[in-house]
Amino acid sequence: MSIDVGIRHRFGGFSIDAAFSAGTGLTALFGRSGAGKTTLVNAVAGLLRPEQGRVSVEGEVLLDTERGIAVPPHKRRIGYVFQEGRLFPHLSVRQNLGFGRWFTRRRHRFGSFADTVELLGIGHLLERRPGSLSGGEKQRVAIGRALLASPRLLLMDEPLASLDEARKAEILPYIERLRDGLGLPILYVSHSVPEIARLATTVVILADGRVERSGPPAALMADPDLFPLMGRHEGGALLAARILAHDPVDALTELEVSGGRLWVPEVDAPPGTQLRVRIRARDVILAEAPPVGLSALNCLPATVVEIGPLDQPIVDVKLVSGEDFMLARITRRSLRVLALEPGRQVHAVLKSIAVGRRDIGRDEHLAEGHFERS
Amino acid sequence: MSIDVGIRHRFGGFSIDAAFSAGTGLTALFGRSGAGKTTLVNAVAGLLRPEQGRVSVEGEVLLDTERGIAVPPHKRRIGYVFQEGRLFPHLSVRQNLGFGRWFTRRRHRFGSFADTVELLGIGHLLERRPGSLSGGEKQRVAIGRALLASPRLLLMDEPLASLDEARKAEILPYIERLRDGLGLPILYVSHSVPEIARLATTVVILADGRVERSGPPAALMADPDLFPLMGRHEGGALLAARILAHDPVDALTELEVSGGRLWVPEVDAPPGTQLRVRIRARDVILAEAPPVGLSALNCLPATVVEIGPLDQPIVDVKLVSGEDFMLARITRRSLRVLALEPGRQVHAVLKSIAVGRRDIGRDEHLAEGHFERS
Amino acid sequence: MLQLTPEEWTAVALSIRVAGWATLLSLPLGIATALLLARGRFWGRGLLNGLVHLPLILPPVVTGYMLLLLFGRRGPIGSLLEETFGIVLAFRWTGAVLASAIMAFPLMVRAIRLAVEAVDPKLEQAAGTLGANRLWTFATITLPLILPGVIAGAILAFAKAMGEFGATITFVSNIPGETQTIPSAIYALIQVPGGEAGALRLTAVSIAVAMAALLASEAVGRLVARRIADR
Amino acid sequence: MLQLTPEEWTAVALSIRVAGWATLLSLPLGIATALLLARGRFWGRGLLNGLVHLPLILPPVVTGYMLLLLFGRRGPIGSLLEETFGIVLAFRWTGAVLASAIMAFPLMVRAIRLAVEAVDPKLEQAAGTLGANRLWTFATITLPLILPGVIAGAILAFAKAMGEFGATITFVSNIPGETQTIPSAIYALIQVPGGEAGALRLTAVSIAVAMAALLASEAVGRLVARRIADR
Amino acid sequence: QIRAAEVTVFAAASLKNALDEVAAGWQAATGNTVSISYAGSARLARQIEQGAPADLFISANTAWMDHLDAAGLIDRASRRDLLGNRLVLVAHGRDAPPVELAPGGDLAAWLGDGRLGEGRLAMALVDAVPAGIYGKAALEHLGLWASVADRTAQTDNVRAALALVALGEAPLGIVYATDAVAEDRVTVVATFPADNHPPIVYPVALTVERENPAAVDLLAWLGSAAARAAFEGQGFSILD
Ligand SMILES: Nc1ncnc2c1ncn2[C@@H]1O[C@H](COP(=O)(O)OP(=O)(O)OP(=O)(O)O)[C@@H](O)[C@H]1O
Ligand SMILES: Nc1ncnc2c1ncn2[C@@H]1O[C@H](COP(=O)(O)OP(=O)(O)OP(=O)(O)O)[C@@H](O)[C@H]1O
Ligand SMILES: [Mg+2]
Ligand SMILES: [Mg+2]
Repeated sequence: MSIDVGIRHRFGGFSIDAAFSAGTGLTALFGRSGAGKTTLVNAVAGLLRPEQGRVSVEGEVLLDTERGIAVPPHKRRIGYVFQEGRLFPHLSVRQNLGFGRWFTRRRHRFGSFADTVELLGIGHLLERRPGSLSGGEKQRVAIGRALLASPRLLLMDEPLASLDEARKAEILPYIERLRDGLGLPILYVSHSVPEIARLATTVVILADGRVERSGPPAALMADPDLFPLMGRHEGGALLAARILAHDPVDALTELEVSGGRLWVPEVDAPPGTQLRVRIRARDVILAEAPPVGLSALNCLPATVVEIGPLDQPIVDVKLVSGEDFMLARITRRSLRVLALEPGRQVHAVLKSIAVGRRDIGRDEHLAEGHFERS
Repeated sequence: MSIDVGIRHRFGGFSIDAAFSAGTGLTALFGRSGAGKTTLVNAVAGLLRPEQGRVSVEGEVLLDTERGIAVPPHKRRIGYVFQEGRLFPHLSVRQNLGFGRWFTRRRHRFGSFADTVELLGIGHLLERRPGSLSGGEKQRVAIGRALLASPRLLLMDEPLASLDEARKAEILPYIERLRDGLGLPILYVSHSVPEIARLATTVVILADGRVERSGPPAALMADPDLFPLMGRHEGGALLAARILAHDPVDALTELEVSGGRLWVPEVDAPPGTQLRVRIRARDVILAEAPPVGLSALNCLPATVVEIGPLDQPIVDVKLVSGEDFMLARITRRSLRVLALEPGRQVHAVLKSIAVGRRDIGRDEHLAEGHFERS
Repeated sequence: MLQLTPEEWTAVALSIRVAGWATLLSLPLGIATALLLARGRFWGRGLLNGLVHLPLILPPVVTGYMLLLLFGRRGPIGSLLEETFGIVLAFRWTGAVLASAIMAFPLMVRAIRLAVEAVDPKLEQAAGTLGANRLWTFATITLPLILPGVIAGAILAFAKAMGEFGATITFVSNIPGETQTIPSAIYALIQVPGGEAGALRLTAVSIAVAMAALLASEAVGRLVARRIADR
Repeated sequence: MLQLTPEEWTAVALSIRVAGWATLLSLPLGIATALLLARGRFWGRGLLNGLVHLPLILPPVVTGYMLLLLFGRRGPIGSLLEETFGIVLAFRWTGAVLASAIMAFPLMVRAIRLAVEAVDPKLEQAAGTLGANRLWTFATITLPLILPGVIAGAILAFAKAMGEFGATITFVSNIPGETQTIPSAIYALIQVPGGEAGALRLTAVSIAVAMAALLASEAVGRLVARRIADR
Repeated sequence: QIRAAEVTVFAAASLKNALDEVAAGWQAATGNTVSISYAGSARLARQIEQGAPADLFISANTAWMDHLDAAGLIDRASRRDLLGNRLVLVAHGRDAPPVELAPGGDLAAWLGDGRLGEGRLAMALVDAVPAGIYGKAALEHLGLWASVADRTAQTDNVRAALALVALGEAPLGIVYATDAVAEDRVTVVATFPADNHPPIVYPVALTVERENPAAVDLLAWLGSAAARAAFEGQGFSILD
């Protein structure tokens, strides 16, 4: 196990008692405001000394209150992107970025200064002081600072919260590269389901200081119970997929999923690459027969396995398509009109472009999730 | 005109030269990180004294550098939810919330303390000091503090950025009530297109200190040029709609739009209410004929009027349906398969549930937008 | 050992009274000066700053002598005060208050000024947007936030006033019951043989009083600091 | 008017030297003490705090006398220093440095301590997560952030040292060229009728020197503060 | 006036012990009260110049009394020399052998036994404080000043000089006889002949601006037998 965390701590009116383990990859901490996410992350970083707890990263015990072990923060080699920036006001942006590099052994270093600056679009700010930066600029510098310390574990507390979509779209693939290319374990706090769906290897859902659920994102995202927490329109299935071929003419990529084939907007990876594809329940249309004359390109045969509670105006229909589960959200009326019931054969219709760039992530890990889930 | 802003100012490497007017309602400032949104808002609040500029709110001139007028901030009666909280560290949450109320004449007051606290879910924090609040808790207190000062203009700089979806969903309708019920003009900075689409009466798009576009959200959201800025999957049309009837059995509401009728998840408002409905381009499927046996309930006849640049793998097809423009995003392949071209009659197919709670806003103003656009 | 003579007790009581008033009376002016120096952008800021520091730089005798020249009964300010308000400072305990206050002023101002400079103007701006004018903002935001500095400044001033000797004895002489503070009494005692024991006792009392004040101020300071700490 | 005698020039030079060294040498200890008092949680914190303030509370003569008792050639510390390091303080300008430093110490410590208390520990934590140990964190984060306080403390100490008289003359007496600082010279002048003019000249020089130091420190302080201000 | 019934005396600080005793006697005898401000003569004289409420001034030297006299601030008719004092050479330790004061030569030679050694001669400020002024005059008279001029340790008051000798910081010091009497850590090794230096006198006078008639009475009391006994008890000589 890559990260192993268990802490118990009490503030005035709030108590946290949470434990989780996560393999390599990115572990997303998800939960409502005040659920204890930052508290947990602080304990991992060593900034909070919990009353009781154990933290280990890649086998090295960083905290064990019972055995009296508490590695000080500066020896943990944990990069932390704080929720509130915490840039050093007296240092220039360049000095802020370089701060951690100073203390990093050469052999541990990764990522070049120039590349990071380029990626984050902060090249023009290098000589400025943090005081006059805009909110998003501060956040980007904070990300760069943590990355350039070349940590062996990265903690990110809502790192993209105040960035614009375009900037997010630039940074997300970079985080993927860190996760997969470098194998850097990441603990990632976010309220954004698209981000988590795209990035997470493991999702830990916190509520009121307790771990309510944890597991591979595919399982959690497809769990209608959790829809209220995530915002209903974000729930859905995560499918493991493999690139079959590219169609350069239409700029589409054909994927193989267990239930058939999908055409999605071109993915920049060679055939054979394993991907994860998020299919939102809201995007899935169910049809009695494969439709014709429709702009929606994808149609997967599927079987209804379960129908969500009928007292809701909107119903989540669980399908199985190949080996994968999928979800479709439809109105109660459509359910009636199509006379859906468990066992019924249907076709799941999906627009290609419903699968956006941010719904497709590279993934070596999802396969594991697959096995755990079944 | 309700708000009239024009400022020119230069920092070291950045210069802003922006002017916009907005009627009543909510004016959204939209733009990339570092575009100058906070700078503009600061000038309106009186915290930044621009080199040159004019600010007037509801006819009252607050700033006019030429005439040497500069009303001090405390006389402007402008509530400001800062991007970084700025809670008073030495006061309890209760005292923070009550701070502005002190200085507000009784006849100007609106909103009760208890209701605001309840809405923001900060009742259990009242005796705490801001220092130990979580990120989202701080943000909620900051919102409450600005609201309880009963301002005549509200500035909100990314007020919901670090809140979870569920909390956002609770606060958004409240902001609508402020906008419509109280007629409180609001200047709202956000990176979130769903928020803007739902709330904005006017959208001002800033880029590099200049106003790139401004106008009613319907027009801007449907402008493919702006898709990159907004994140492609958020663009689409805003339709003015009116509630026709409710279907309590299926918990659906029937809306009338200029091109036909739409079934959407039940809207909590009496028949006749004017609404705005956002139809994302990504959710619209084009069909040659009205499809059958499909779970998608809505189908509007439409005419293709324009087809976006064909060198892109994904094409935005502009439709007219009734008096309204709509957008559909489809693959180039579908375009070819369906042989779409301007003038062609098609059917726009849309799932009911693709129109989520956050896509439907109350609206007295969109009608205006309608006229301006044509 | 703490068997003080009545005269010594008088000196102790007087010292506390003088130091207390000196601290109290100079506090508002100290805060105002600190604010001016920290925030003001006016011509003569440097001059004011220098003036405030003068008593620190000058040997106390010189300060005392200058006070005597200015505030003495024959001095320009002293005679004015006496004529118009009937206030006599020279050779009165009130004069001792003035002397201690002036000697302690630079310490007080520095402490408060440092605190003012540490206040984030963004918070004051926030108070402004909530409708508080400058005065209210000062009372509800700035003042509470600089309180630790104010307390530190006050305690420094009090301690300094308790120990002040040179300027006081030069300005208001050493009249028992009126202007003889602990340091003056100690001085008189060590000018003659056999006075050391008395000097020692007075020193002990002086330390005790100042320490009590110090401890109290620390306790209050911590309390205040804890309330403020945005951590 | 500024026609000083050679002897007076010597006193001026000596005063600057003494005040300069007193400030410089006590600075590290002042910072350390301020850190201890602001951050430390140890038994005896109150005692240390009291001890630091003592020179402020005590009449300077008493402080000087105590220094004499401890650091004189016959004093326990004085004799130890002389035997082991060959350092003699009594009747030397080095003794004047010690006396001024001790008298100025409470002022310096208070200023620095206020600055330390204003540092946000969250920034130090952030430095920790980036791999900086306590020492590095201090050097790269804490120290730069408290610099305005350090400068304020240093200038207070320098000014105080320039004006210090009572403790210095009691401890190291008045030896022209060795321990006769400006205040001693001024004191001597105003003890005799008609010495005022001379005293005035020296006072003017003293003010000029201290003001120059003050202005310089203000300038540096502003520069530093501007760099730090996270506004 | 603050205390109508109270006589305010400004007196040189070295008189404290004796004068406190005399004042107590007068208060007991007359029922009047007296309040005495002890400080250096220079300070007191300047304060009288600035209108201090003193009825009676006792200075430790003639210079400041002359100064006030010239300024017309004292009742010239009431001025008289009240007390005299002697200047002594003290050495550290209980039983240092006495020395013979003889003019001429080097201080070390003068002492004959190298007692000053590397040490310093403690004195009050030789240009400012009366005891120092007298001491320097005496040494000059004996032709010794040149040899000790840069070996002195001068203090702001004579008691501080005494303390240096008492603590052994300085082996020798020049102080008043009255100071040396009660300090058992020093030995008087020589007494300077009175003609070696200007006369050490403590002049007394009523101020012109005195407001309390009882001051005249107190001035008279200073010459009484009881007062004499008290002054002599502290080692002062009575001059008139
Ligand atoms: N020092 C403290 N004293 C009392 N309560 C505290 C303290 N620190 C944190 N809390 C409380 O613990 C809870 C969890 O805080 P935490 O910062 O971990 O929340 P979070 O999950 O990060 O929330 P957000 O998404 O809003 O940042 C909050 O309710 C907070 O008020
Ligand atoms: N005092 C200043 N000196 C120099 N540049 C400044 C100053 N204040 C702001 N800027 C720059 O002006 C630009 C606009 O800043 P502003 O805070 O208005 O951005 P913003 O649109 O609010 O961005 P964000 O979404 O990241 O908060 C930024 O590039 C910022 O660095
Ligand atoms: Mg948090
Ligand atoms: Mg901003």
